Amino acid sequence: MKRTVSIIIITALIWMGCENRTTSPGVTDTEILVGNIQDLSGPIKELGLLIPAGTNMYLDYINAQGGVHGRQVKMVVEDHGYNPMKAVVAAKKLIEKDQVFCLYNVIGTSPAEAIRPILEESGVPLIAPATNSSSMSDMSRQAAKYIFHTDAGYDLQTRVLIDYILENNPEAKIGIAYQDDDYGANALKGCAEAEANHGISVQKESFQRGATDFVGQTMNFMKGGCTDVIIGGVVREPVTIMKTAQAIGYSAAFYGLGPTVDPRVGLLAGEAGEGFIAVYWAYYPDSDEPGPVLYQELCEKNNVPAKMRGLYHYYGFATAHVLVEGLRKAGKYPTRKRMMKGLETLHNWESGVFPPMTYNRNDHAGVESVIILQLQGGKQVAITDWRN
Amino acid sequence: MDNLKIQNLHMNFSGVKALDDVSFKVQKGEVFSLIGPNGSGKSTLFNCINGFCIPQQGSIKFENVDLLKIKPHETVKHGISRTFQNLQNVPYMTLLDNVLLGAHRRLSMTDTFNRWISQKEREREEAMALEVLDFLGIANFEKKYLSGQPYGIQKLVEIARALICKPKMILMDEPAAGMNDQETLEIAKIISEIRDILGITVLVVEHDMNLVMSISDRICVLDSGKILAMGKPVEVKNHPEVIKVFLGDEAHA
Amino acid sequence: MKGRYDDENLKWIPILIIAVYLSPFLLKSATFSYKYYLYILNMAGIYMILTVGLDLLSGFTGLMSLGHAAFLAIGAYTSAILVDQAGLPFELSLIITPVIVGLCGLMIGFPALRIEGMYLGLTTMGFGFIVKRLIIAFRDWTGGSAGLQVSKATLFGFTISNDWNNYFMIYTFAIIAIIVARRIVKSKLGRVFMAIRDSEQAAQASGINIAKYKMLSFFISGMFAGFAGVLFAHTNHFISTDHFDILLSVYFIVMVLVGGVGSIYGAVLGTLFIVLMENMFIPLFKDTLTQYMHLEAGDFQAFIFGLIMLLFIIFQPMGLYGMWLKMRIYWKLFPFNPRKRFT
Amino acid sequence: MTSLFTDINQEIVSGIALGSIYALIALGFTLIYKATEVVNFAQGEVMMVGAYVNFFFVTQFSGMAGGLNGWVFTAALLGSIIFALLFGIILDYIINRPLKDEPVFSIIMATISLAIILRSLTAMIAGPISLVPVSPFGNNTIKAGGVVISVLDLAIIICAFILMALFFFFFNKTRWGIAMKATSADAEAAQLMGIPVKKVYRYVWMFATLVGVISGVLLAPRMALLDTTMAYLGLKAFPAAILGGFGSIPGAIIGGILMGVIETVSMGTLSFHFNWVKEINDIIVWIVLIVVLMIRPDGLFGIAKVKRV
Repeated sequence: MKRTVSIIIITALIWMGCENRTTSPGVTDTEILVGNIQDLSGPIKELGLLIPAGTNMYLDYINAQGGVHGRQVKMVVEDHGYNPMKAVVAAKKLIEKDQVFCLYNVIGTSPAEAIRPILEESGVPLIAPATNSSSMSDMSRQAAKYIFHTDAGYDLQTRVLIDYILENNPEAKIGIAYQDDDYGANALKGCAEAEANHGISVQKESFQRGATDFVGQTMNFMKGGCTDVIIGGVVREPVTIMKTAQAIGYSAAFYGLGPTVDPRVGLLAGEAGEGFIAVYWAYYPDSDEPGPVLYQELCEKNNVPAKMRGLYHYYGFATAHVLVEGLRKAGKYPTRKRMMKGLETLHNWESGVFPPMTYNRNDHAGVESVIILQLQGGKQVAITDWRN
Repeated sequence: MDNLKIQNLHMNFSGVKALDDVSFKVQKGEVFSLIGPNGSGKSTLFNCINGFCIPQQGSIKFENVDLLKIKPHETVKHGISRTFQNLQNVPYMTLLDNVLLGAHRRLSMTDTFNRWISQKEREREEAMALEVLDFLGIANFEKKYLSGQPYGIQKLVEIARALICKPKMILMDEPAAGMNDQETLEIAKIISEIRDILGITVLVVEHDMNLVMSISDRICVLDSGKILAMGKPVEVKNHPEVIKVFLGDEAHA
Repeated sequence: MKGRYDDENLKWIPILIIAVYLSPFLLKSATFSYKYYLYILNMAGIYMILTVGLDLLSGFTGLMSLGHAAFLAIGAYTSAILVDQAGLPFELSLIITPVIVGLCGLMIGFPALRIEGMYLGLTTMGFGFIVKRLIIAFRDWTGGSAGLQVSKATLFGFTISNDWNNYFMIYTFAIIAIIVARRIVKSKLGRVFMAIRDSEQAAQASGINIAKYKMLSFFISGMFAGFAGVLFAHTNHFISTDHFDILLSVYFIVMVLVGGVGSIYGAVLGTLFIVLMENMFIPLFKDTLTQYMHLEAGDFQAFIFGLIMLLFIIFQPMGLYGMWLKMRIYWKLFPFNPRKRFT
Repeated sequence: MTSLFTDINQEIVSGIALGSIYALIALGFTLIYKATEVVNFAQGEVMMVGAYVNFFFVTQFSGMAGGLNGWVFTAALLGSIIFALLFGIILDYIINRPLKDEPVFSIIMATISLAIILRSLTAMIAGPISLVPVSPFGNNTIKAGGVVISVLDLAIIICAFILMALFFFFFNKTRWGIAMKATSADAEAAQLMGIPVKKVYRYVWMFATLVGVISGVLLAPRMALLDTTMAYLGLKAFPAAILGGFGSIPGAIIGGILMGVIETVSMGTLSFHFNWVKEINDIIVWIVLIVVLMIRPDGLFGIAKVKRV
């Protein structure tokens, strides 16, 4: 009894005496450790290589400038192979064993969802999860206050695209090809919103992840008389659908969601892809905003091979801005709480890569507007301003 | 008194006649042997009695039960058990367990849920299994796994499994196949004991003529699905057709 | 006659059980990051319940199943729906869910009456795909592809909230499951299952209704999987279709195989071995190795895993349990070499 | 509204093209199963390895030749074929021989672990970034009777049928083929009859990897991007192989094509008219398979094995 009391008193004294100096695990005088869980062996291992590479490029740049408050930012990457179970193991390992300061950029919706309970249990924030599921930033949900979302949801992207289509052609008959998973489910959510707003009905066709053949869907769009088709997919889907449409003599305008903004779409689709319109939630790497310019500079400096440059490498670079800003806001003696509080003070923050971002107690959504790009001569060109 | 009654059995395997108008009766308490060259339909006949094959035509009655109407696993209920030509037992189970498999029908499921409830029942069956093993002369092996045991013992275990069902009739498919002379003698002794001591009808398929001649009460000779001859061993032995087609040299040897 | 059931060396069992309950305390005193290790052990505990059931089906009855992840999924989702949406207490779900999953087992057991071996394996694999699809289709209840948050388990008024409590709950149930499985194997039912595996004819000739017992085997195996599913849902607090990949079914079979087909202790050992190897030893190995050379870590991990599996199957087809038995017999009969003891 | 069967021809033709891919993979399964009774779960991975190897050869040779032309593709194909034959020998040594008499269980697991090894090894060597393969036929398409088909698809269909005919002829008419059949029926007896069983196994694995590699070479350009997920197509070829009846060569081709057509039509016309079909698009092949197996437990062309008592 005596011992317990004395321990409590001593702890309280320490806590009172040096409140501003206490730091969380993962922070030493020279280093801050950040955990990242990527898919290194599963279906999207390509991203698992590219995103951390992009992040590391930016972190190296920051560290070369002296780091954050004199501390070098170091990132540990773990693998989950797109298996939520393994993601939980990796998160436990990072938090309990490697003692990271915060988690950053856990890729995939189900892995990110799976580690929610751990975030709540251990009080570790998750910065910029690499998922476009808008439910991530839904503040009414469990552990949402530990998650700082950056990506614009697919629902938002789909809604904006449909708005844009109807603006240019009020008579348009719209079709959407959606992937048969969470990606597609989110796109359909946005689609339903737009349907309600405009009083239209959208023709929906599904495909599976990894499908190679899209004749059925393309034929259905043709039969349904769609003039504008939105494709939710990554690279193969828009390319194949556009090529198939060209082959069977079906002419429609094609649109894509975020992941289709990939230089390989233009490369592979060739003339069939000319005029392809897609949305994105950051400044595109080719544009001359400060962020993309820095990106180009760093890529040149670090001799990043051409096949690595592109959407996902840039994405890692971009989200690292939010991470570094959060670490800065956490102050000279960072704790996880201070970092979260700091991020919540951001108001219309200009990062140079994202549109103005705002976080506050009731809003962890981050980017809430998107830009529309068009493929012109194999290059993405912005054709609108930020919309939402 | 008729025990097994087979009438006008016809069985076709996609054009090949395996059984062609076979009919015979087996009396209670006799050893009835089926002989014939390979492919003459002996095993098929066994399979028909056992319910593994369904003949196109004919009837098989055992003590007024129509065997063609019941499923293979129900034959045991009506008192017919059998052994197989090539070993059909469970290698990774002890001898005792292999024998107890035959007592399946008499053991209730409570054994699984609580071994104390079914203690008596189990002890009774295990004692009986031991008795059967003792009868066959392999009582000391009961805790051994079957997989490493010699062929002769494995064969005997099959017979034990058939005996523990408390059958009225046993079908034995080549009990002496692959045995040496010593073991064959033993089998012959066991078969006659089964008949004499236990009073069980035995239906045997066998190639070893010495064995057949020494133990059988009656013999039926099959050739390409047809009955060639039937009767006491001596009659069959001297039947001209049989000598011509099948026994040949052996009869005079 | 008494003592046939006790012919094995049972005196180690209480010691093992005590060791199971003591090990978290040891872990806690040994390492600061014990929660991470406990979580992995918990996972192994849940999978153990399932693989023991799978061993009854595939190892003992000889019916190959490549769809056990689907049973786990049905169990997890059923329990989540029953507890969170229908408001049933967790204890009741612990009883009802396995029965429901067992009935699903009967459904897939029905084709098993006609389909055999290879075909059955692939049919159950198809069943896995179908279940995954149906979970997405019933999105009003299951949350579709976005997954489902599940409440914490409440057992007789106690909320089981962290890895520490989970450990004791899971391993209590795992021990019960192992004991039940041992009972099944050592009873009439176990004999029937093995007879069906090794010789259907002999089984039939002994009066065993093969169809009934094959279905029963699927039912029992389904019940074990459903039980594991309940624990899975309420200790992970989040389930999605990504959890129940076809690869997971394969892993379950691997666990059974590595442990030694047709042995309950083998399934337990195999599960522990695979889970620990995949989640602890290979990452450790990889971590030390990547310090010295540059590697694509994820693929390297998968490569090592595949290699160990292949070597195991080629050089140790009897599995871990067989290895242990061989070793035991070797020492028992030390000067003589009983090489042909297990052929 | 258009009627139910408008444009179904196009879907059927595309389905045949898609099905031919499944058929080619299924043919690989079938060949191995026919002679050795091993079900090779790694056939999809063999195909993927073939695609990568061919890609490697194409880039190497085009570097040497200073551009892409017909000769480059031919040389690369030849290189891939030689690789396939060597690869088959290696697989025979590491998978088939040590596991000859093991139960089905172990063999399935062995091929699954082989699949994991091949997939991770490929990714380790080639890197995780997707490659962009080039089609030797470009983007050319052929139009006939209101139906469009790309030259690449046509090549796949023709290749599937040629290989089927070749192997069917081989197994039924040549001495080696009959030896292989005999080996599958009873390896021991075959050995006693003077059939070199070891050689038979080696040849069968060589054939199977050859089929796998050729399908990989053909399929890669159709995938637009080449990565290790290509191997998952192997899983989709399983229902095809079973539907046809494992071990039947025409069965593999017909099963594959049937599955392809069912898939395309269900994604196209069927889901256009019936909304609920969209929910079961990717499992429709499995549903068809289970229904067929319930009626014919050995597939459409499979022959039931009679077990002697």
